[in-house]
Amino acid sequence: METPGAGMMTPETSANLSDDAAVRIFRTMTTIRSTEDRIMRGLGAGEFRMTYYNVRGQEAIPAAIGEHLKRDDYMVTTYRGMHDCIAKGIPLDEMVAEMCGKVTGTSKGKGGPMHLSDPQSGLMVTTGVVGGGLPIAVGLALSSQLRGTDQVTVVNFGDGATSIGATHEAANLAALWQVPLIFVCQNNRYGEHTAFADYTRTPSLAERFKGYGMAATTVDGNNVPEMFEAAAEAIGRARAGGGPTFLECLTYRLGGHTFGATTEYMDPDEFAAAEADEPVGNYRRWLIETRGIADATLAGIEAEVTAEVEAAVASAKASAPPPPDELQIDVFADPVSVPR
Amino acid sequence: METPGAGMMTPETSANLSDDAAVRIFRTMTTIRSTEDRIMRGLGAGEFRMTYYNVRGQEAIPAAIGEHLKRDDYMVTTYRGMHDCIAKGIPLDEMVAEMCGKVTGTSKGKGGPMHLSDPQSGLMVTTGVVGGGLPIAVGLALSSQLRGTDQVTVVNFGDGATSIGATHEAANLAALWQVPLIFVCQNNRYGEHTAFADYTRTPSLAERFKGYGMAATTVDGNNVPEMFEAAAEAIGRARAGGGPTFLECLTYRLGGHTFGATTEYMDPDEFAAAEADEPVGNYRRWLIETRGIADATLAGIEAEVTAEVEAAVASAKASAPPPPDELQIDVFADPVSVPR
Amino acid sequence: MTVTRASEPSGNPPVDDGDPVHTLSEGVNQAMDIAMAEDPEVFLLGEDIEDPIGGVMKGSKGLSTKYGRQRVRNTPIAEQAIVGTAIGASLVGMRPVAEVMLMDFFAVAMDQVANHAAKLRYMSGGRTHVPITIRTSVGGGRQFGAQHSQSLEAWMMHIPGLKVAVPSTPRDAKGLLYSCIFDDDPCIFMETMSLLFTRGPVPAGRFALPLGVAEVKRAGDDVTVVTWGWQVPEALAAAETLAGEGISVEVLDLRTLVPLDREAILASVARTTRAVVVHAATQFAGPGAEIAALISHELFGQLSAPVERLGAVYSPIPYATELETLAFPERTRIADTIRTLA
Amino acid sequence: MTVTRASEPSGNPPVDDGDPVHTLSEGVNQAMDIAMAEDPEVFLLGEDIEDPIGGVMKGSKGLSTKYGRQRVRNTPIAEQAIVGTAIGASLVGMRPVAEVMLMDFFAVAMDQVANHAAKLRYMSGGRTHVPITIRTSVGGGRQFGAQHSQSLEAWMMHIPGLKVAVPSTPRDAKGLLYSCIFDDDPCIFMETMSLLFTRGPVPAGRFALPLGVAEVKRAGDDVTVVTWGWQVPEALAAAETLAGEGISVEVLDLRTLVPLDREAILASVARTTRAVVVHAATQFAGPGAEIAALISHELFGQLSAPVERLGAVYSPIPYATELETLAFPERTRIADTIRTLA
Ligand SMILES: Cc1ncc(C[n+]2csc(CCOP(=O)(O)OP(=O)(O)O)c2C)c(N)n1
Ligand SMILES: Cc1ncc(C[n+]2csc(CCOP(=O)(O)OP(=O)(O)O)c2C)c(N)n1
Ligand SMILES: [Mg+2]
Ligand SMILES: [Mg+2]
Repeated sequence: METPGAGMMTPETSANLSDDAAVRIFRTMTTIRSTEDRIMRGLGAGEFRMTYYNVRGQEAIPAAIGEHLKRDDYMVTTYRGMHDCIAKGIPLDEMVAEMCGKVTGTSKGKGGPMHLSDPQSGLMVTTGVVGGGLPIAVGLALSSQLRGTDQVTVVNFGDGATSIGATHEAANLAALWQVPLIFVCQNNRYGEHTAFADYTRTPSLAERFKGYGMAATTVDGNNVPEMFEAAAEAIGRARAGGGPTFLECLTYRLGGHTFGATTEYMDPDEFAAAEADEPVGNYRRWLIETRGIADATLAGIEAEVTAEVEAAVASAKASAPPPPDELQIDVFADPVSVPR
Repeated sequence: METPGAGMMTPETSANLSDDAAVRIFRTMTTIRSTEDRIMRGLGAGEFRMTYYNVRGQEAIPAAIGEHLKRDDYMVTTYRGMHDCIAKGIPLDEMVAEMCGKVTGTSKGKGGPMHLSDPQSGLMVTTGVVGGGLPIAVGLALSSQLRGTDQVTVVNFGDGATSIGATHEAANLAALWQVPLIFVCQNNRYGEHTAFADYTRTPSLAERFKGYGMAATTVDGNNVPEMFEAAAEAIGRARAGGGPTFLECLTYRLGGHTFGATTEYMDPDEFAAAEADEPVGNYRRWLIETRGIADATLAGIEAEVTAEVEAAVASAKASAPPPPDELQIDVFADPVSVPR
Repeated sequence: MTVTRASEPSGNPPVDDGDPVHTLSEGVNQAMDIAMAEDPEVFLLGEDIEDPIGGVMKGSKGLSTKYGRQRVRNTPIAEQAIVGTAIGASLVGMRPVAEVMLMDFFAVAMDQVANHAAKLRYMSGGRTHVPITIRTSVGGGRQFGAQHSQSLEAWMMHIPGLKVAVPSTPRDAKGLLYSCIFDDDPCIFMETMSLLFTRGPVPAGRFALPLGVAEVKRAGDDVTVVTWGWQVPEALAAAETLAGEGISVEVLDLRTLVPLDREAILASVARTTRAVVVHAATQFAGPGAEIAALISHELFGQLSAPVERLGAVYSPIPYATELETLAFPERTRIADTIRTLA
Repeated sequence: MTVTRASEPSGNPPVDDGDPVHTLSEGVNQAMDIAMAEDPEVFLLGEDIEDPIGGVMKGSKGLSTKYGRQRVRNTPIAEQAIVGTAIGASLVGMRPVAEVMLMDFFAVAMDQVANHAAKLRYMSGGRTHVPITIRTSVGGGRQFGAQHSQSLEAWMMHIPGLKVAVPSTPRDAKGLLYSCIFDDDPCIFMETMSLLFTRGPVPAGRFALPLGVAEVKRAGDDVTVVTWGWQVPEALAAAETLAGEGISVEVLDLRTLVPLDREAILASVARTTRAVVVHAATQFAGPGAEIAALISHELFGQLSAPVERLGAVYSPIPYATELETLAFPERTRIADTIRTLA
């Protein structure tokens, strides 16, 4: 495979990316990375328990997209969506608390890591069903169109999700109605334990999605400036009423399907190459070498972020589990509707 | 729209179509047409009752395909599939009896017009669920691949069925596994009461299906020689292990969604043009004028067919409804498994 | 039709036979029309729902003409997209009314219905909720065959988070649908095809019926028939026949299965001490099982006879009329069953 | 574990504690291995079922290596295609074993399951049939959240034409799966995750258990617990506790829900006169409702107490352990319920 991120060193691709924006993106990527590192450390040490879907390697995608989103724009993501949630601005402490099943979590501990949502920050749905979020995203985008706002909706999903029916139905309908929706396919090369070439003969997902009559492009999802430009174009088009875009963001899953899962089916050389070129470190180098950002500035951000993450974990750990009487709350608005 | 069938007058398109084959195709098309005419007459006169899905205008597609199929090839179709069933060779009397809910029907009257099937003639499934037949067809085709036979499977479905998830999942899997399957999309321009352009922005279905990594072409489904050639190529490729093909067969539904249903949403000029160019009469003229087949030969076939159809209707009418004790037979192989 | 107000704590208005007469389909249409006029956030989506068709069962007739194609939207044949789109718009406060043409086709969309619509409020700890209504026609008794004749309310009842309404009269259809549209949780609204064009009084203007309130469609003392939808008129016909034989039958129309009017069921059966649960859904592991188990449990020792159930036989629905009429309950078999109890 | 042969008319072989010990997952694996060795028409398809993964729950471990990737086939993430492909191949005599990774994901494939697999034999008047097996893992009790913890056997039971097997021991898993694979109708085979790695004796070599034959997993005289799958060990633990209190509990493991061993249920409860139906599925409109209604009806007047039901509470399954443990039945609540009867 061509290594994602490799093209990043060409400065001309970063024309519209201001230093401020570049640094904000770095902060987001760093927050994602250090939250993951901290969670994995905690899991390893038995400090807390959860099924954790690692996002290492995919940080650049939501960080670059997030730079173009407003708080009231909508986002839908999947179980492997912690990076998306962070980029959309879910409060870190509430997010970690939810992943740990605590009452201060975004869902009072009743949803868990696969069901993070926080309408306040525009993160509307996290689903555990492959493809399940896409039709819902069409509806979120339609609401903006019907209400005449300039909000956009971003729906994140994996490469493997392109094989399932819901994805197809959503793409056709979004294109038909020209809703302001960006399909962000995070192509990390694997669907659970199956490689791309083992589940489709499609040469290019972007080409396939053009078939619905919508704009579609393939972008290096580990290349921040490229991701930034592609997101700007797609989101700009959607805001302007130009309809949906499919973005195939090439990246690589730097881990197994979940924390602790085997990687034996992954090509070791490919994995090593991707790890050597991992986006956070890569981007950090680029900021210093190409953009002339001071190492100290970045180090300062890293220190702040580490402290924020530590604080979030501490507050999650200090928080209580949901009380028993929460069991049948939130089934219906009206508890008396619950059958006895 | 360009009128289907219009291109048929060019003789060079019929190089491989022998006179015998051309006449057999005429007989099939005539059988389809006269069965439909007879059923509609019977329905109009209250002679029998059923929900009838008219096939007028789509006769050429299965007639031309059928010429390339062997009895042990498999076919799957939809509620609007009487023409496909006839072309695949379902006994006419059993088919009509089933449509009338009689015990001599293919399903003893328990399936009805939407569920015609006769494994003996290779007609494996008729489904009433849009898109439902396609995944099943992949399995039929896979069985031939696994068993190493040269059988092919043909799955018929409408243009509207291309919007539903099952169709997408089947296309991706068929291409991945290179099964001997021909996707026959009978594009009659309407999904129930909705026109093509009102349910998708896809410029070309054939282009869209190429996205799965399979051969795909658009063909004039009302042009017998063209249909014959396209089917030959697709079926030949499948038999030779070359994998699936998507055939978008352009045609026109010369009626409402069902017998007696409104056509008010259909463009009257378009409808009139298609009717003026309807495939059976059109093909008959072509056989005489371009292929020099004697009118008397065709008239003789028409007379025979009319008699066959009349006999089938008569035997269906003479047949009894299924007896009450059939109610819970065929639920399981073993009646004792049926819960009381 | 006798109507008691006993089972109507929430002030369920009485039937006024002076009300204008309409079909059940017109009742549905009125509820949507009024909801759309009252609230710009209400919109409709589904297959062939725009004029001139106005829905294959005519439920939305005239509404695209009146409110425009922005608010009455034809869709591709894609039920997952239809339901999912409704869910998404509802998450931000709109009130979509989606149509799934036939209940059998829910089978392609159950992930959106059961794993998303039903669960999002809970999975988000109440931060989001899904105020959608999904209308669907229910076949049966019309020779539509095995894939177009299923009553699948049991699937819906079993999934926590879904409300289920099944009107049996034009009046109930209007009042229940209006309440479903403005309910803050997902509602499955079942329109029985064989009742869609039956006529009855429908209150003019804004009219709401509370969800979870059964109605005694006929009062009686000897046996309670608990039923809904299609089987209500069948049960009423059986009751009429049996009245002539001196058997007094109460017909309780549940109208909604979730919420379930437990009190109305138990109050009636406690009085009659005999119950038959009748529905068009398959009897085995069907909706009637829950109700029969409930009655048998709560009224243990107070019943004069076992609770009988009458649902569709255990088989796919056959096509031939001669068999299909044997597959579903109907007035004569209901009457026969009641006789064995009384 | 006491085993009576009373409920085993079809010569269900006894447990021989000398049998080699394996996990339930190994029992599943052995059944498929033997079936594939015996019949070249048996093949497997599903997500990640090939080695080195061998299925995310390891059920097919080693089989792609042994039989090749023609007969053990990884698929895209497309459950409609997985089930539909199995159906198609089965129509012409093959015996596919499809895997749907988790039962919750049946929601995307119910059209193939309920409208096609279940109905094709009937709709074709017996000219075709669908000898497929669909294996699926069932979550619950593992903090997988609302979309990965559902037991949906009630959906399957309610659709005429589907058989449903739910083993609770490695031995039953092997014997039942083998029978499902060679059964001529569609079988849903549920593998309870929390039991997959429990160990027990498994007969070596070819081993079949008849479908539709319940097994008394523990004999008793005072109360019958009717249960299956996950809840069997919970019920046995409760029975053990109660034995110490002088309450003799019979634990009847249904093993299959369709066919339903009605005789075994009624025979046991007729003797004990008290019954509790326990399952992991949601209690409301759940599988236990059918069984409770059946017992209450058939043994009317012969019961010493109302039939109790214990299923999952009416709510999506919560994530936090502290709540999830309250959502499902378990030994202590089962024991408490039994005490109220005895
Ligand atoms: C409908 C459905 N089928 C199967 C699964 C099990 N599953 C969970 S994640 C996953 C792989 C998804 O791959 P991809 O879409 O590429 O996303 P990634 O995990 O790589 O981010 C599968 C098969 C599921 N959650 N939903
Ligand atoms: C899943 C599903 N949704 C809706 C329907 C109702 N329906 C029956 S036929 C039809 C139109 C199908 O159009 P097309 O695929 O073009 O086939 P045609 O009728 O034109 O042959 C619809 C929507 C159905 N049968 N199945
Ligand atoms: Mg992936
Ligand atoms: Mg069409």
